[in-house]
Amino acid sequence: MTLEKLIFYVLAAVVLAAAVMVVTRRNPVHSALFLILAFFASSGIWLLAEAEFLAIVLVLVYVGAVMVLFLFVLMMLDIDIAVLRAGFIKMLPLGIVMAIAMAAELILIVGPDNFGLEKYAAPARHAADYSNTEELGSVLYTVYMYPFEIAAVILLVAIIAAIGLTMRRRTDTKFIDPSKQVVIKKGDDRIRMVSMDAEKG
Amino acid sequence: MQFDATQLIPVLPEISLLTLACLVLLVDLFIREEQRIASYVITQVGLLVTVAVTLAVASSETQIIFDGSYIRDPMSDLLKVGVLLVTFISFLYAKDYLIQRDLFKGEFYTLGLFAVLGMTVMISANSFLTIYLGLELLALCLYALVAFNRDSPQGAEAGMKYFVLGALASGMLLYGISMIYGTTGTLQFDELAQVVSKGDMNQIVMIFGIVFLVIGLAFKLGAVPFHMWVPDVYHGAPTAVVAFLASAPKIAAFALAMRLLVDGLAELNGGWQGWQGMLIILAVLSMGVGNLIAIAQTNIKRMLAYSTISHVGFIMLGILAGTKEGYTAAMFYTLVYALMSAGAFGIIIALSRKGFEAENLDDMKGLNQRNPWFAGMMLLLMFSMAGVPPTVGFFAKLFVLDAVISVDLTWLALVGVAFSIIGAFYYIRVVKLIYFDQPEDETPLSIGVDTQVMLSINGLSMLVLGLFPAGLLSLCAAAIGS
Amino acid sequence: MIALSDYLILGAILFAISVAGIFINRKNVIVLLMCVELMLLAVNINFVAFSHFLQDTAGQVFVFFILTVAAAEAAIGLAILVVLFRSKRSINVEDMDALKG
Amino acid sequence: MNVFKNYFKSLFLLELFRGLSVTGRYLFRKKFTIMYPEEKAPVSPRFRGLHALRRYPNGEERCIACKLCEATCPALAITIEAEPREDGSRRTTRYDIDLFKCIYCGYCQEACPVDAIVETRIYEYHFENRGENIMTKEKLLAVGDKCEAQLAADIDAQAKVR
Amino acid sequence: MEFLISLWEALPYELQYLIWTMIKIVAIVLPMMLLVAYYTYAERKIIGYMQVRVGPNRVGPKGWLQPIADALKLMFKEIIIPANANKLLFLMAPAITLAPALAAWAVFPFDEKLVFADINAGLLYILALTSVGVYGVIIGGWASNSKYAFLGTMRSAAQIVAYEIAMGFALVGVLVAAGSLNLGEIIRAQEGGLFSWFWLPLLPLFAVYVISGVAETNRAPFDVAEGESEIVAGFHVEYSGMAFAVYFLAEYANMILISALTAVMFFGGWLSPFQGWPVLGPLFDWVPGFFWLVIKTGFFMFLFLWLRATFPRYRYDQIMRLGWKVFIPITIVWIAVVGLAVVYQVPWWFD
Amino acid sequence: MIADWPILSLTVWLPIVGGFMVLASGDREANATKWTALTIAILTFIVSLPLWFAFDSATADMQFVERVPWVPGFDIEYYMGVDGISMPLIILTTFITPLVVIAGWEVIQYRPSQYMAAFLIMEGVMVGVFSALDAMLFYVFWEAMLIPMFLIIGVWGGPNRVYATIKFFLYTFFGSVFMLVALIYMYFQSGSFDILGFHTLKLGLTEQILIFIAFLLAFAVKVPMWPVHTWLPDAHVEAPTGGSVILAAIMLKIGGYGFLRFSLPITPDASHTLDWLIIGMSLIAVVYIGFVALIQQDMKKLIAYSSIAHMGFVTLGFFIVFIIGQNSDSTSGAVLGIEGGMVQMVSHGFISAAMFLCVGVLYDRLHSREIKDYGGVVNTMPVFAAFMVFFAMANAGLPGTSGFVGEFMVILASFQADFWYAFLAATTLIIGAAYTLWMVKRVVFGDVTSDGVASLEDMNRREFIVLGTLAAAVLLLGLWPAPLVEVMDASVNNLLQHIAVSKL
Repeated sequence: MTLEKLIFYVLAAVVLAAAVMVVTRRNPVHSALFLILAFFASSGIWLLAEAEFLAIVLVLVYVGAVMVLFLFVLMMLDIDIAVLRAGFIKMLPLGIVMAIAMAAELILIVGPDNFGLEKYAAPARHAADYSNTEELGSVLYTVYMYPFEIAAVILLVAIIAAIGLTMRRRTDTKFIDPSKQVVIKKGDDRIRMVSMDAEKG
Repeated sequence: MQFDATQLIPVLPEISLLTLACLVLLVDLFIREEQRIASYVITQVGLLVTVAVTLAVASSETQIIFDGSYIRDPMSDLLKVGVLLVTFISFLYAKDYLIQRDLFKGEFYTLGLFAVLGMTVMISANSFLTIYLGLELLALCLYALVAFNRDSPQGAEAGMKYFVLGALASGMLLYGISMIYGTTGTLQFDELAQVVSKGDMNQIVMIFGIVFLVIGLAFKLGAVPFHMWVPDVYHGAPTAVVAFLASAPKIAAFALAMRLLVDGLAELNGGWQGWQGMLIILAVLSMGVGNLIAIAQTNIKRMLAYSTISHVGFIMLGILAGTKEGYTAAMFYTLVYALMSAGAFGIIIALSRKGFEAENLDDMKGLNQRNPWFAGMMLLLMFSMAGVPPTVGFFAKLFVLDAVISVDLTWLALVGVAFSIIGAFYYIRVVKLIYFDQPEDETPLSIGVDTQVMLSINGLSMLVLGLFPAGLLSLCAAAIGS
Repeated sequence: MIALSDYLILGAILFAISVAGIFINRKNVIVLLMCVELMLLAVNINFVAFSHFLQDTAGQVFVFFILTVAAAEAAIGLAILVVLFRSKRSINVEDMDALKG
Repeated sequence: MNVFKNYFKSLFLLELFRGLSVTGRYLFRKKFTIMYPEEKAPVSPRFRGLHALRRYPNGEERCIACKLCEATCPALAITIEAEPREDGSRRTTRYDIDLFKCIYCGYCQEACPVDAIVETRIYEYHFENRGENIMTKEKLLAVGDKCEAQLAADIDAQAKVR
Repeated sequence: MEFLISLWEALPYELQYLIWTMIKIVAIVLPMMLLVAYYTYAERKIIGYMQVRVGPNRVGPKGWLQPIADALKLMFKEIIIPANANKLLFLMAPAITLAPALAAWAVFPFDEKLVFADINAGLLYILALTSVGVYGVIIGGWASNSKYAFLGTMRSAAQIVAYEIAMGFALVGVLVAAGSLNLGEIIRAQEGGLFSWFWLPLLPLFAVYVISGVAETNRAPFDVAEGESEIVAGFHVEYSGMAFAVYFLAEYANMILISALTAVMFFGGWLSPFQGWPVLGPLFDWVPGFFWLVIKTGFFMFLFLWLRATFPRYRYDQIMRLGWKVFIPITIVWIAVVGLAVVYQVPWWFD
Repeated sequence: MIADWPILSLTVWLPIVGGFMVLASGDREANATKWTALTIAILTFIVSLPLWFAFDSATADMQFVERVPWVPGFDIEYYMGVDGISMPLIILTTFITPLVVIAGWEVIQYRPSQYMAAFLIMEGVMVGVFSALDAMLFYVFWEAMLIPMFLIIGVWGGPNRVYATIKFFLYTFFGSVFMLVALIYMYFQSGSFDILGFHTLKLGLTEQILIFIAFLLAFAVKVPMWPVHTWLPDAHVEAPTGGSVILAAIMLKIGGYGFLRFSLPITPDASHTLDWLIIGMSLIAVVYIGFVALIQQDMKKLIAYSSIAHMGFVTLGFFIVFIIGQNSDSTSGAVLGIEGGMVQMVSHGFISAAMFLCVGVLYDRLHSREIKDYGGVVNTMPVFAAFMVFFAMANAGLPGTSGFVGEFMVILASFQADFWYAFLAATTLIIGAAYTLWMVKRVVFGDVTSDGVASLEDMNRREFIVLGTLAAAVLLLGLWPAPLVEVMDASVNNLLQHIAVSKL
């Protein structure tokens, strides 16, 4: 067993354990944290598969942004955990059976019979000066230009949709425009003289 | 690869849509509340312009550009025009509804246009990658639109359900794609077709991939047993959104099925081993469940949702025939269904007014006494959905049955026919409510002139297309091509 | 050497876990969203592995786009979740009972 | 023109740089820090530090238990109990100031008709046990006795303004 | 000695590798800890000076032992875990904050040859790690089971995520200009003296990066996460003793990292400012690159303190506005400018 | 040459377009609307007359043929033409419609424009059914018929109209979609939807039987045959008078026409194999339904059941031909059976229409159809009573009226097939006489039983015109049926020759 293989198995075990925790933890915050762990570990696995760029992007985008968003929302919403988990136990055995059955079936298909080393020999390692990022970048901006543009649109849509759905302009808050605050000069800008009639006694 | 600007010519419709969407986004930002109508006008004009652009770049040849990501063929031209026109119609219906409910915001049009862009991308996709992105672009916009009315718990609930199941479907679809990619080593449909025809892949893995692909597809199409989201979404979303959601995206869903199953995997359409068998199951279940459950509905939007499910079953019948006639028939059916659906929801919108949502079947009661003309239109639409001649819905069903029988699946045609009888029951129940019952609510309908005109065109088109189905049919046939 | 099947089996088990997770966590919307993310991770592992063994960048490009889309999806999903929570004060699926028939 | 100027200013962060230059200049200013335990800052005659009860030069405590200070104390820190002494003169039996409550406003000093309760210049004191925060009559008198000279001088110094 | 060498050689290769790595890590981390300690001292001193005070001067001569005293004090202080807090996460959170701040140094080029791991995607690696740092804040605040801590967490998380984007964009500009993600390459792309460094052609990006860096580290004037006047001390309000100290360490380590990165990205890292200049260039040739790096980093570290001493705290909505509506557009525009400049090889920097 | 004109198209589209015009004109000028409708109906009748006069009864070929492609992609054509079998039915349709329009003149108060339009569209569509020679065109008209009828019963019908109309719709829809599948199936066998092409199509016996059953479902529901007749009494009872008239006079005939046009020629062997089924069902209809009619309390229901019984005659006439063919070499008996069925259809068109109109006349006055509510009508409405008695006699098959001719011909043919068939069929004359005359006796004769009857007024001019016209037609056909028989002779002979040849 080579070091590489050892690392793979350890990481795979971490991914799976974390995944199991994600679906079984009582507290969704814990689930989210385990999900982060799963992402981290699979990022390591991707490194083994020579997908450096994606591995880092996984951490950068998922761990760094998406999961923060998850946690943010999760923590902000006042969730009653006890209620959420009621009935969980009832479903659990069925879920386990389902998972095992499905996994078994899938493994039969994707197992060594169809995708073993004999069928797909492990590719040679790239040279040291090979840059995965560069290779991806060069196809991304040429061959995959069109999908790339669409992905940009998708992100724009996500922004519009998320803001459109959640932003509400409060009418009951008072605030000062800082730029107005800053440009104030001495004298007339600061105060306004109002002449008012004296109140009649 | 050197960049070549002439490459962009076939993509002009997409470019035009994207420009339009961004334009609306920007314009909407800078106009005042009372000028909001400008966003609407720009959108509608822009849609028509895009139709013109699409027609201008249309031709009978097939162009594959962007290194195989994009395909422009007669089918894409026709479907794009269909999508754009149906969107135009549904936006027109939606306008008054939105204004009356303080939902008249630029985001509706921006998101709507981006959804249309997503549809056109799907229609013109030539690789799994492009089609996935198009699908997601569409889906994301729709999720947001469904939850568009933020003050409505129903809308949010519908949005959530739609979202979760939609995301699940994407996952399934992607798993299938990954399997197919793994065993064939390509993501492009034309290359895939070559690999498949050479038999250059692992058969079991391929079938396995297709199973997931079809499951994902079924989710997106709303076919039984993956239909759970459809009724809830139709019910919960604002009617204006449903009018859009229930019409144009169906055309895109058809394109999705065609591109996924036919462009790349047409050769695998053989009996129970290929995707035909899977589609048969889905189609039969969809027609059955859709029609049977629709009968029990009291909410008209839910009823139409189940009717959608059954229509999807019918569309699948056409596709699974696997012949040119079948594809033509399915395409015809899809286009017609989009029109019918838009019209039906147009009527529902017309029945609603500020502070009142026409949702229950009982709200249709006595429409003939309140407004005989639109009662007539609804009559045409309903009979068309039921597939009663001389409306166009009949021909749609006829062509599909025709295709199915031509591949010796007569039993399937009989099943389809049997369920369409069951389906006829709840459509004519609507007609019954409109014509035979006393109105519960005597308020006269207040419908804008534009809506009136469009509803009339939409309703009468059922009849006109029914009397002269040849034009649309030959367009479809030409689009499916050689 | 690590075989392709190793990666794929990992992906498969992950996929199964996520599907089972969706099944057993039907009450909690946010965990459902996380299960969907897990599912996409499984798919991504598949793609990366295939890409590695086929020596073809297309798979990695696909993963790149899946990541992009999933990020957008998460944003919208959470936005809807927030809207839902605002109107219902709950994200329990059982409280989503306004729509039935 | 003004708009342009403001825009220019904000674009190049001029205000921020001005702020930075101010602090930057002060970095090199001579520091006037007092090395406290070794050096101490001068204290004003009006300084309001620890409390004290004064006596007349003959040793008789000044306080006559009029309770004006108790009444005026905004923090309710002063508690006075009184009864006639054997000689019939009215004196306190208890005079407590809770230093945790006291806000050192000096009203008691102002209110006192006989200049009995005063605040000294003492500001270095601390407590080590619970209860030490209560200045009892004995403690107060002790403080007064200790700094009588200073107190008398301070009162004289302020005589003109009181 | 020879015994030691032979012992060393007797070890299997993997173990040798592991030990070497460990040694290298220690060689980076230990000085870092020391630096952090004295950075806190410097902060108190410098801010004191700017406020016309002298700052700490009691512990040791001129207060030089102050950080040691602080450390001792914190070490012996009890770590109080609040009721109903999530104990594991509560204790893990500070470590999570500190780890990325230290791990980022792995790819940092201290001098031409002096890099722990010279990987190609160094910039991405750093971005990824800095983005992970936010978890310490989130988890810590959440696990504290305290309202103030939680408010601080929310503020901080939103702020960090928001500014990360601007920061990332700023770095995109750098990598476009340098044409590489490797930090060493980025520095080499800046060769040619003070005015060849990227701060000049990328001036807006430089400004954005520095300011975002300040915001990223939750430092004044963007320290609403601590906001002592409003929410006591923000996310770490419940922390005490060593747990608090680790947070503290992480914050300062992050500041040092940002300063060093600024030096690398925009100020030519180890390069001499007079490189290639007629007279001064040869004159300073003997100075080791590491020295220049320290000088530059030191300046930005000083800048952090200077800013804190100068500016009042931003209001929360102003912070968000600045991040989303000002910085991100600026960076996008300037990336486009840089992109064009690179494509058309605009003279002086990109030819 | 008049035969070159698109008379069929005119006859189909004139009322449909006119119907939409009427619909569009709305109800503000109700009178004008009615007059327009009447004008169109009469115009249509006039337009259709050349079909009769320019008809060449010597040939069995299709005449007045129009043929243009309609949906080229699926080989659907706009292909119309008439022969001796369909032409009389078209004339019957165009003849009855103006009467129906007149009958609804004052009775219909709610949205008369829609009412009139529905009937006009109905007329055009029915003519289309009779004239279509393309199977798909036929099917389109066939189904399109449902929509106006559905509305007519549902909107202007009686209290239980919703149940009745939905039952009507679903029964007929159910029946016809299977026909659709059969038609598509045959399209793939023959390569076009040409009905005449189907006639010559070679089909195996199993195929034939399946197709036959599909057709049977469609036509039996329409005719209606026992046991799928149950929609008819409901529909008749609830329909407004005009609806009942159209339903009984024309729509039922479409089923019979379908047997002649589709079942017999396309699947002769299956028809032969299964003729026992049809004959059995027909005889049950004739006898059993006759008894059912006997106990009805509701006049309309009674007439409805009598319609079923009479239509039993028609199907009996059509399907005994195989037995006759076995018994004798001569085709004359078979011709007699089919022509008898045809004559019976036409005559029943007049008579049942008249009967329903009579009931309508009573109903308009007293708003009751119960027999027990009437009695002694002759005292207050002598003219009406005369008509009613006359039509009742015709319904019972009194010689001299048209009712007699058809029944007589069928019974005569039955004798050539089997005595017992004839016997059973003949009993209906007795049962028919019994229920019709008993009803007439209870309604018309005797003493005035109630105040309502006492207050009755006799028919007005409008009603008189309608019933008078029908009476004339009944008499004419009864006394001089020869022209009608002659017109269809060639076609029927041709048909018989065709079905005599096995397709196997």
